Amino acid sequence: MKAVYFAWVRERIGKTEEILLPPAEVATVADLIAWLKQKGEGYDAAFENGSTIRAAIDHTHVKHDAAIAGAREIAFFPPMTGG
Amino acid sequence: MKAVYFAWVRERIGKTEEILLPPAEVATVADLIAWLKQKGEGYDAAFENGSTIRAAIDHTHVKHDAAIAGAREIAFFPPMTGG
Amino acid sequence: MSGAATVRVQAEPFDAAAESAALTQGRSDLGAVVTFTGLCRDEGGMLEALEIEHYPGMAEEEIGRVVAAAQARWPLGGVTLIHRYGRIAPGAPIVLVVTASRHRVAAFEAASFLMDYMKTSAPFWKKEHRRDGTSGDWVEAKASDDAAADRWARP
Amino acid sequence: MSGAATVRVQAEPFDAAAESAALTQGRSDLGAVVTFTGLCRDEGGMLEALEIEHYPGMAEEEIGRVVAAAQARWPLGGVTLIHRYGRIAPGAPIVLVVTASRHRVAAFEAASFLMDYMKTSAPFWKKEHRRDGTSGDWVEAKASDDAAADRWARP
Repeated sequence: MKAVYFAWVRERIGKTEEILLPPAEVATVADLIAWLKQKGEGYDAAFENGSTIRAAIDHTHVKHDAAIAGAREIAFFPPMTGG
Repeated sequence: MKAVYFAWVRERIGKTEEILLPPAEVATVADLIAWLKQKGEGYDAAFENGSTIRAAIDHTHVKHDAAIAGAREIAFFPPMTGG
Repeated sequence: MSGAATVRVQAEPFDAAAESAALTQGRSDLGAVVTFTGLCRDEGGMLEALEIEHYPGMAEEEIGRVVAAAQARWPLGGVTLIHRYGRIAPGAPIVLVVTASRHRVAAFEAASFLMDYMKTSAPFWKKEHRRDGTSGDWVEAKASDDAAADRWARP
Repeated sequence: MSGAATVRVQAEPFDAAAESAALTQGRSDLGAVVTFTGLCRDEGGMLEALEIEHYPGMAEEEIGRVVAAAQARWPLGGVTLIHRYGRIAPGAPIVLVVTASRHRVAAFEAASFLMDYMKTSAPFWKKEHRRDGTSGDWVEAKASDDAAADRWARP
């Protein structure tokens, strides 16, 4: 599964994208965030208020209880400020 | 006092404007409409549903109970359809 | 934020883009510009043209009063309102509203307010000229337009 | 009334007048065209530029979904939505919405709806570059924008 990061989530993690291979028990977006937070300081800072971070699976907004099974691309980003 | 007429009020009366010299007991817009209705068929047709006709005194919308004393120009017209 | 107001009543067509550009030219404090253009519909091919009659003098004054009410109610950086009269062909523009503000809600609401009051308060009347050559009717005022204007009345 | 939809995400400036003209060209069934242009404010002279980041692919898809929702809700004769990314100077345009319909209420409401959802749902993020040379902050999302979008939720 490819992960992509935007705005200050990207800046804190220090990369724009990467391939993630989480263990099988990581089933939801919330599980994935918890798993990512343990990968290092940047991840911990990016997800320090994990519930405010938005996620999208394959270009569609999802809630944190969404299953990640079958996802090709998962994105994490702050609340949007376009328009 | 000058009277001016617009749209189908103008068409039914058959003139765009005229000088009116109503008697002293004609005090309000409603009085003036009642007085005009007796001036002829065209006036009667223009004001047959008198309450729907709009009036303006000196370029400002007024209700039918408004006094006409001091008016330089009084206008009668159907509900507006601009925009 | 006090802004310029432009009100014009004219027979000639207007250039919506130029009017909008004039309002924002050299400004960097504006975040939102809304333009509304009202066009003449052909009503399913029935209409040859609209003839718009107006009350010269009062039309400009009444539009000015409506614009002043909008300026008092929303923080507008500028507002332009142009209404045409005379013969208008289907597809041609009749009325233009441009509102500029720091934020979008003020610009949207003020433009919508201005159009609702243009419909119910500005002294203009439309007569239809039909393609079949018959003299058309005067367009009737719609209760829905009165209702739209009434929603802006303060409680 | 089914109309064309145009969605573009681009770095280049757009021509609001040309986009609006393209939507109404050759049509005589449209009575109302609303355009909304969102501009970069200089925030009292503090701002040098905005840097707009977006999620390529999802941005176009999400705007397309919002446009489809507007088309399902209002009878639109046409709708155009363009959002820029990259470095934007104060006074320059960021986003354009054009809606056309037979009647003004549909055009106004659809344009307002589209902007509310552009703010809260389209994957764009703004970073401030300040005149004093410091690296500015990411613009924070506003609760008022969420509230504006929520008012369109059906009961």
